[in-house]
Amino acid sequence: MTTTQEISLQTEPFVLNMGPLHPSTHGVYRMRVTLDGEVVLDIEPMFGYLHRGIEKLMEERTYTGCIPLTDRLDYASAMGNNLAYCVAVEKLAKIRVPERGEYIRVITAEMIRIANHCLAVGSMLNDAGALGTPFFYLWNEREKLYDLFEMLCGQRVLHNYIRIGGVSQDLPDEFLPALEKFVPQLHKFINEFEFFLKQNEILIARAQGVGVLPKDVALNCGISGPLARASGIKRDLRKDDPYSVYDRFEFDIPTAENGDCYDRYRVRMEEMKQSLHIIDQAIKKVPGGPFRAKVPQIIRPPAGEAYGHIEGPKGELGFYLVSDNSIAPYRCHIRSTSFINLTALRQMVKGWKIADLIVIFGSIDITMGEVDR
Amino acid sequence: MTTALSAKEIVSKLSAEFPDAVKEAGADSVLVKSASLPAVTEYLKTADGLKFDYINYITAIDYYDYFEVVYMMTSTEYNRSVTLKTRCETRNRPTVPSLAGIYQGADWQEREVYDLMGITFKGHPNMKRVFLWEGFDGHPLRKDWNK
Amino acid sequence: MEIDENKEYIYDSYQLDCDEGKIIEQMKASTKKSIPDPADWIDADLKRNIVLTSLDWVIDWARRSSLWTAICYPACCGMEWMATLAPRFDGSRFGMEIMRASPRQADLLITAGTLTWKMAPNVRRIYNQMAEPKWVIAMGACGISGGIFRSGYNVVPGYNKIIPVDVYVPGCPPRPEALLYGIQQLQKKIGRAKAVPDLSELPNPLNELPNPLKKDKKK
Amino acid sequence: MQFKFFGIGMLKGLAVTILHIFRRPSTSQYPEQRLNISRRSRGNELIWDREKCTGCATCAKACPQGVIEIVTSTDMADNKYKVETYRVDTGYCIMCGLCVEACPYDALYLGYSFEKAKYRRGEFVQTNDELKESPQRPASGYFHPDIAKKLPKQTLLIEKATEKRK
Repeated sequence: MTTTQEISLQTEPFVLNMGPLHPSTHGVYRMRVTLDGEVVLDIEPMFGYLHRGIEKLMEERTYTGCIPLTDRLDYASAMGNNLAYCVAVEKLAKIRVPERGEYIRVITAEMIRIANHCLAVGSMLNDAGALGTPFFYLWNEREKLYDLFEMLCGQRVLHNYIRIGGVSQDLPDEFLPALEKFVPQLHKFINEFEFFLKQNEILIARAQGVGVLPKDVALNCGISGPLARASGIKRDLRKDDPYSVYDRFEFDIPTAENGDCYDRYRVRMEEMKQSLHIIDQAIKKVPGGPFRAKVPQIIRPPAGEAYGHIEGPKGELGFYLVSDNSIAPYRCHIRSTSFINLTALRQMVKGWKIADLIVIFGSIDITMGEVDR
Repeated sequence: MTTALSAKEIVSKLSAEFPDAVKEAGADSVLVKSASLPAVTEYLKTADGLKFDYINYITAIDYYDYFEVVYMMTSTEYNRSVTLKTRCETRNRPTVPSLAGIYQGADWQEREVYDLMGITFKGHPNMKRVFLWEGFDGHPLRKDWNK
Repeated sequence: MEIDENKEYIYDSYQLDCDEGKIIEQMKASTKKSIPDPADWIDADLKRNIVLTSLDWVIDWARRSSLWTAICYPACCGMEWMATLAPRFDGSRFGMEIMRASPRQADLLITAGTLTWKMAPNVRRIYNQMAEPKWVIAMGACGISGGIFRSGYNVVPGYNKIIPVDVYVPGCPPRPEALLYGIQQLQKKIGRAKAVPDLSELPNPLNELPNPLKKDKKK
Repeated sequence: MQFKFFGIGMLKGLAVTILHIFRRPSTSQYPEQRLNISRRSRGNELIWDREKCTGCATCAKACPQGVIEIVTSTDMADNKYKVETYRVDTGYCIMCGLCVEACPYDALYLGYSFEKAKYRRGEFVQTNDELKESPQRPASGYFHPDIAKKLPKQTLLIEKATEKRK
């Protein structure tokens, strides 16, 4: 028999609807959160608020005409998507890329990784409560990269630069000197930023030990990228399945053991350093010669299928292409990193407070354009 | 290096374990009967020397005559990958057994295939639309779908 | 605490999804024509009777110098919108650094990104909840016409199918400067407008459209 | 999670923030002070050269979404195509530059200017002579290195925060 006091203390789970336009969600993401007071019992993620049907649209366009569509997948790292798509088409049509093109691709892919991690870390800290300051510091670095991208291809965000068989235009004369000037600046900035946040009590309290993702769960869910590496899975396609010319560079794969939000932040900062290391090596080695293989605007790859994947900034980004020897892909499936990385969110947030839910969600680093496609 | 495991090797292992599961083996993929798919993946995931513990993607292709469902698994331990395929011949309510119990990563990807291609996964705990709304007419990635 | 599946307090998620689907289908059926640009119907009224006093000027100045924006950045253009607020292009120089999560406190809606049919009722709801006077800037090709996704099965071809748009900023995505230029154009327009416009007398095309969310208002 | 001296981390952070006062600002005061944008900038309009165009419609085929509408008639006297209408909806165009890349006669350019906000949707549709190059509509150097050389050098945040336009 329950006493009056017990009845008055009895609580019931209630359902809170978050999204689709929540300030802290990274895009139009919606979840139904079942709460007990402040504690998250369960979440039900809901997508589709940015489902634009890119896979269907690709079936109506030529292989080259699909490149602008891939830009808009993960708009925080457009260059990486271009690269993944072109790697898949080259695998399908068996096109070889000239040396100079490969080096330019490596440089741009590493630049976009830095740009993406700037946004990822910045918005995670923003979600953790540091409204503004660290985000703007990192955004300033991203702005410098935007300048360089604009010099390359004329657009700041959606680059549409990499083409099947190389890149669209050669490097401008002033690009490599500017990049050389940028590398030490970013080194200095990363050191300063780590000094800025390393011992910060608030960050440690908000992030350390929060949202732990165990290694076996991560593997079972198909998690990749910095999120998996923070959980101790040492898997990086740049080493495991080298595409482009990545086997010629020296770099480490930073990993961590705990798999909490703080580790994800640390892994991303380390990866930025490694990317700078790769850029350093690549600048010195850029060869002369053609930057693009002779590929016509409209190509007809032989019938067949190919899966090309790269280690994008967020993880394994792959394109599964089926060709029927016509000018447009018969079917194109996008193995989107963000969508699959989100699978683990439900396990990560159970038992945490609703404020931690936002930080954990921020630490996964997703882009809704890629989740919904 | 993530090389697709030569089909011969895997077929020899699979046919020893499941005599009538493998229909045909291409250069880089294995076509299995849909009924024996969960058993085959369970074996691939746990057997020594294979350990395909990471699922890359699940997708489906509409070939008009049949739907082909494609799975790609990777063994992080041995660093190689395999592509499994299965077919369902009917256009009206095609069904494939679900892998959501074996790989958690398959959960949402199967829902996505159901949403866009209209293939039902039998045994999936929460088989409903993921991107489009309930009441959307048809499955847009089918080749015969029109606005 | 564990969730008791048999109890009533747990929602039926499938039923909720079906309800949402019905609203979307209703919206899709009711928005066939695009809403004419407000520039047309406000100009026509201004020509008829224009009375500008100094008080009007002060009110207009106050309005245009502190445009607070409602949060609505579904896609790519959101990156450039963030860049507009970031240090390099510092949106706070125009008194608009504040982004309001509540549409009740906002008077500018910058639609930065692709609008899908699933999202459309939510955007209409945000617009309806904003207090008068309110303005809309359609940012980017997707906001103007649906852009590269216009032929997609789930994409609304332009925000002007759902809400009236005051200023269109082309680009995919527009540079932050281009957006700031669009905001200045809007400020010019606000300066020209009557300070206390009686919008009910104007031929507001929104009043003629069936509103699928009107039910909610009554509650 | 143990701290020897609580508050040290936050003081360090504050020190970094205060040091930013003494740095050069990175803000560009946009309407008064303008950045030189990239020489290859893909501005928000398309520039079409009537003289060079032969009406082959390669641009219309290369466009991923079919923005370019081109109507031609055959000129029997000169034995070539004559372009009657060339229409672009710049509110629909995404400035990907694939048409410029595809044009075999260098008759297409992307614009260099970007301040193109309009009050009306209909003003974005541009036809024939509206698409010509003029001082208000300069061409950008995207895929035209000869034009790129003449344009002003891009302002970089790495080098200098802001620069005034001449």
